[in-house]
Amino acid sequence: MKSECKNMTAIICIFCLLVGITGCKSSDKADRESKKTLTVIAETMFRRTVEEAADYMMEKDPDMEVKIQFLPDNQEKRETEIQKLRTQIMAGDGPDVYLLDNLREDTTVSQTPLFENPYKTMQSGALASLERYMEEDTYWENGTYKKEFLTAGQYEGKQYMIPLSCSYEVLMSETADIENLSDKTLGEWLEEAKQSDNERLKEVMRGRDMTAGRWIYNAADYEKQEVFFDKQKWKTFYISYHMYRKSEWEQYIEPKKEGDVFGRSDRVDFIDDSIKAVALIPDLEGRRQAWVQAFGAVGMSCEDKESAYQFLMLFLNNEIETERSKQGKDTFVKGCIDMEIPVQESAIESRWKEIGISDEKVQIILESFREVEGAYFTTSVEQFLTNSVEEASWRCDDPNIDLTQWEAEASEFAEKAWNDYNMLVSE
Amino acid sequence: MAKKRVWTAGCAVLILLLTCTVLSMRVEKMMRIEVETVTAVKEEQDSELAKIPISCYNEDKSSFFYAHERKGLFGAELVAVKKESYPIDEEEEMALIVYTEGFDSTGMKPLKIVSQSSWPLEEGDLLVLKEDREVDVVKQIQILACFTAILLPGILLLVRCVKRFSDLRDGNWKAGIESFIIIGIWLGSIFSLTGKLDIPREYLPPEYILDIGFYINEIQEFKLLEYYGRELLICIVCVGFIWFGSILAVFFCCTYRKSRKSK
Amino acid sequence: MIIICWYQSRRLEGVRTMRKKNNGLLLALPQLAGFLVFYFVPFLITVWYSVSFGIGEREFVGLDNYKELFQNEMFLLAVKNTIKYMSVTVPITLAAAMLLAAALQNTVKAVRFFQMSFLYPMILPIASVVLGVQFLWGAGGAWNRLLRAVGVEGTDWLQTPAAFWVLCALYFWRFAGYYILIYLARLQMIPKEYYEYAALFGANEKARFRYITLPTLVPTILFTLILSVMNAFKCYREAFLLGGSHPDNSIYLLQHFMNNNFQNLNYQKISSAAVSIVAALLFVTGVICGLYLLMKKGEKYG
Amino acid sequence: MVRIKRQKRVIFFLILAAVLFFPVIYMLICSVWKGVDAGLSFMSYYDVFLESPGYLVKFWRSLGMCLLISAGQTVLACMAGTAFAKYSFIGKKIWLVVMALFMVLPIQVTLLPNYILLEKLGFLNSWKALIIPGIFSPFGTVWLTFIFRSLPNEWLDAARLDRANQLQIIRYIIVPASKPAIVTLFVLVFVESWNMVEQPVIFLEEQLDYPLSVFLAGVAQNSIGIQSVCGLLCLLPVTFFFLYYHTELTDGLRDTLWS
Repeated sequence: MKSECKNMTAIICIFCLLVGITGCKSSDKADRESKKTLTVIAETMFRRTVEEAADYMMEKDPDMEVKIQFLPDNQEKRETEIQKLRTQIMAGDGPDVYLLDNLREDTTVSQTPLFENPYKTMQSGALASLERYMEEDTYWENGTYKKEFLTAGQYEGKQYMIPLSCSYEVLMSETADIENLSDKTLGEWLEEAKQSDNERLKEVMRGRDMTAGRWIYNAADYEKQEVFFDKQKWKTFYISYHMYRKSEWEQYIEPKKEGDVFGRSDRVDFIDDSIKAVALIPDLEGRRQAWVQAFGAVGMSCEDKESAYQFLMLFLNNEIETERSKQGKDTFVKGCIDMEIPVQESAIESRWKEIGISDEKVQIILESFREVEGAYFTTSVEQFLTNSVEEASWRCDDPNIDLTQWEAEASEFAEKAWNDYNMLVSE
Repeated sequence: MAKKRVWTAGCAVLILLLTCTVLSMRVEKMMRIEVETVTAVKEEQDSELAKIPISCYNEDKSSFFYAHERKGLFGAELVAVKKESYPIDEEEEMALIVYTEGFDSTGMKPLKIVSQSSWPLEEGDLLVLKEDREVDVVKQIQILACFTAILLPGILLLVRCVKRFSDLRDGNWKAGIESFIIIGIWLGSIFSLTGKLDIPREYLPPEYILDIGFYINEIQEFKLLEYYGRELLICIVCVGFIWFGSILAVFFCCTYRKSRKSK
Repeated sequence: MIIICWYQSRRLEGVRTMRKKNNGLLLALPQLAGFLVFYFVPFLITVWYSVSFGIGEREFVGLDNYKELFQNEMFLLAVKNTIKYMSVTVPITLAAAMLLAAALQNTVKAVRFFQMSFLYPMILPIASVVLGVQFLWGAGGAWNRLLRAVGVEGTDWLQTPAAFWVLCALYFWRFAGYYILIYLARLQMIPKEYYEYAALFGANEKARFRYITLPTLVPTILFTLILSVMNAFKCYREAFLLGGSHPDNSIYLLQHFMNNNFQNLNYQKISSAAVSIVAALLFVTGVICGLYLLMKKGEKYG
Repeated sequence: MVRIKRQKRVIFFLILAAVLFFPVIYMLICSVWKGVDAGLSFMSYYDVFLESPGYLVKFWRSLGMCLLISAGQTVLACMAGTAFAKYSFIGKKIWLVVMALFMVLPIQVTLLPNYILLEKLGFLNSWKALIIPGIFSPFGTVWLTFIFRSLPNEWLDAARLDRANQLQIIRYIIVPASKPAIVTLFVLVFVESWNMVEQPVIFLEEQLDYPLSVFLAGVAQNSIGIQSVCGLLCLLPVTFFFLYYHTELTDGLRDTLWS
């Protein structure tokens, strides 16, 4: 009998040991806050616009509280913060609204993004589809949003991500004789640059190594799991580009006039009065596309998706602007979340008018904006291509570099890019 | 036999690491660079410009440092952060900058811009606000002297306590507790003594406290020997006396124990 | 209900032996309870994640995730590579560890002093390991300089399929010491009398190893087999630092697949992959235990 | 003939020693060597030991955590190991197979469910989140089961004659008999929990609470010197354990049991 009761006491003490360890679960879930909270995750460079939108949202809806978390700039802190965020998202208590910046192909500027590959994140079910709210919203009918950009944020017909700003490269020439370039491919532009005496065209073509990831736009379709990256075309262009650059380098003495450089990569917002015509730089297949810079999305685990969508749209519709103009105040949020190129014509117009660009130039910018056929998200492969080609082109000026060296480099980069695209698509 | 030696070696390393931890806390506190900070002051009410002293900028006038508060291991600490900014123009010795540059990224909190620092700053250096206090060199020398004074007897005591520590392994608790107490006293005394030390940062080397070369030419330069020669002499004598006394004490109790054991 | 009456029936007919039935439960209770709470419940969560989709409120989708997983070509490549990786590294490491342990077992005590250094490769910080590997096999590394001295043009080994052998060498170097220690700990417990007794009957070194050391090691070998699978997954940080998140096809392992999907927030794929790994291993261990029991029924010893 | 045999063996072990001690020598060089131009400098030792208490405080925290995990796991493993090896209870075989299998799950898989579970238990952002899952890991139990199975049962029956209860049996018969295995288990679990990187990053909030291993896993090239010094710091406890338990590890069964 004695051993029985000894056993019982032992069981009881072990049991309370385990309860002690696992107990102490403070039931903080009990006092459900009365206020609805909206958690937002954003990049530090959107700070001013996001904070102003949050203040506006709290004014409009008093019992709504907007909590903003900014991804740190310091690389190490950002790494651990993103690791933690990813676990929280998958565990189901991630943030409600995402306002993120896409991967930039220039590694000196780029930071690790929260969504490594936006296309894959859309497949993972972490984001909520926004069709329901977009039908009710009048903005999509009478707003000037460029509908082609929406396809970048769609997967299986559902809209998961909304691009908020984009970026594309242009050729800005002082003389108006570039109409004949409008429907040509990048390869033909290179031939054109060899004969033509348009200094700006030569500079742009010499600077192609700065954005080598953009030689073929949108090289993979993640939904149909196909890769359009044409290795052969890429290799031939690589070799002809380097031969052209080597010949130009030998004749290049010093800039003819102030502002001329050896290689140039322009964007529309560098426009000034001397520009007469603007032409979008095509890729090897002759397509003209922009790439998404900032984009917004709503988390699947968000309880109040309606107000999350409203908050997201504050950066597109001019609700804040009209409200603030009634109160006589000025606002930062003018149809765009950051200083990249806005995704709607009304915002482009208002921004460049404010800077004081003449109407005629603004029309040229809008003209180039209408020429854009679509947008896509940058991935790590474009980043790899841009860096490796940029590095390779630095060696272009020492004399003993010859054709075989370029061929070897070209096939190595193209092979790796093709391999990585296939991995990304089918993973 | 080997177990005993390993156990004593382990305790010695343990005590060494504990002393290093305590010392490093004090060294970090002492090596904080003293700075004077200033905030961007608006000229007139509505103008967009503000004035800060020229001395805030580095040589090529491309950036200035500001003291940023962050949560450290032991409470809040100030750290130097570099900020890019270019002065619009310079009057006699004040620089004109855009008002918003004097504020942090949220635009509400004014930055504590470093105008004067005892040593050239680098990113991530720990800072402390300079309060002008009268430094009593004599007192510092005395504290330093008694710090060195307790070094030798302390080490001898520790050696004895490490031996006693090994008895703990054989199970007699009394020796264990005693050696714990000795270690506690040793660490406490180091901590409090170095705490009282209050040497202004200019007299300490730029970033490497054991930089003997710096101390030597500092003594020659300020000719400290002439002014404080007398106090230095007294302290050296006391330290010598204490060290000699402790060696004697150890020698005496060794012979006493040997005689007790042989009886 | 069924378990209780099954349990009662067993108690009644069991002869009351010296060892009472079920008195071990009390001893094992804390470990079993802790294991249940901190390892079994999370595994159930993983299984639930692998059969459902979405984040926040998840809806049941049955085996879609598994179907999608086994159609995923990268997953099949990763499995093939991992099996090849393990079939190369595990036998070599275990065999080498066993031979070294046996050799070290009855040597001069001073030599045993090195026993503690077996664990040092495990403690070395990852950054210096990668630095060392790049120093040896990197583009301008020592290996290439040696080859260039001999006249052969050295390539950057880390990008070519040869990186696979670099990874195997890394695994061997890092975990050989680990297994030697485990085997040594087991061999220490064989009383010396067995060996002296065998020596009496004129058994030479090889026979002693074959008939005494090996049979006692069999359960530990089974254990280290499972351990080596666990450690293979631990080697992913070096592979990740050497080859990046998308390495050469030859060293694209399961860990890369899981890590990339973790980055892409696609937890369904990881959980279904994990559950299928556990199922495969369950099958493999079942087969091994079957063989072991068969062999054991053959001759009784130990 | 015997002398050649011994020489062969000594050479063999010299090579083995060189291979095994290479990491330590390599770390010593890294901690002192500052590149071709800078030459030798002890700055990284000064940085770790004297300049700021950050590294040492992290070292104490890591040491405390690893000791707790290893001690806890060894004690539980001894108890559960004897239960599995010597006693019988319902479903013993199934438990063993399930435990062995769950050791294999890779870290990316177990990270998320553990996070969910610990969040429900309220352990997040405290040392409990790292230590308690470590204590209950099945690694020790499965291994000690294999080890204890080889101990003859007669010893237990003899002890039972003197009416020793289960804990006394473990304390006086089983643990001394398999001391090499238990010490090795203690050290292996210590090293295992020393290299924990993913869990602290996910379960702890502030950067300051992270143990030393998170810093050691950083790949920043400029801090290789400091990382090597911290690596050497970690060698101290492991070396101490081995030297202290040297006799048990080398002499095997005969001396320990009857001494």
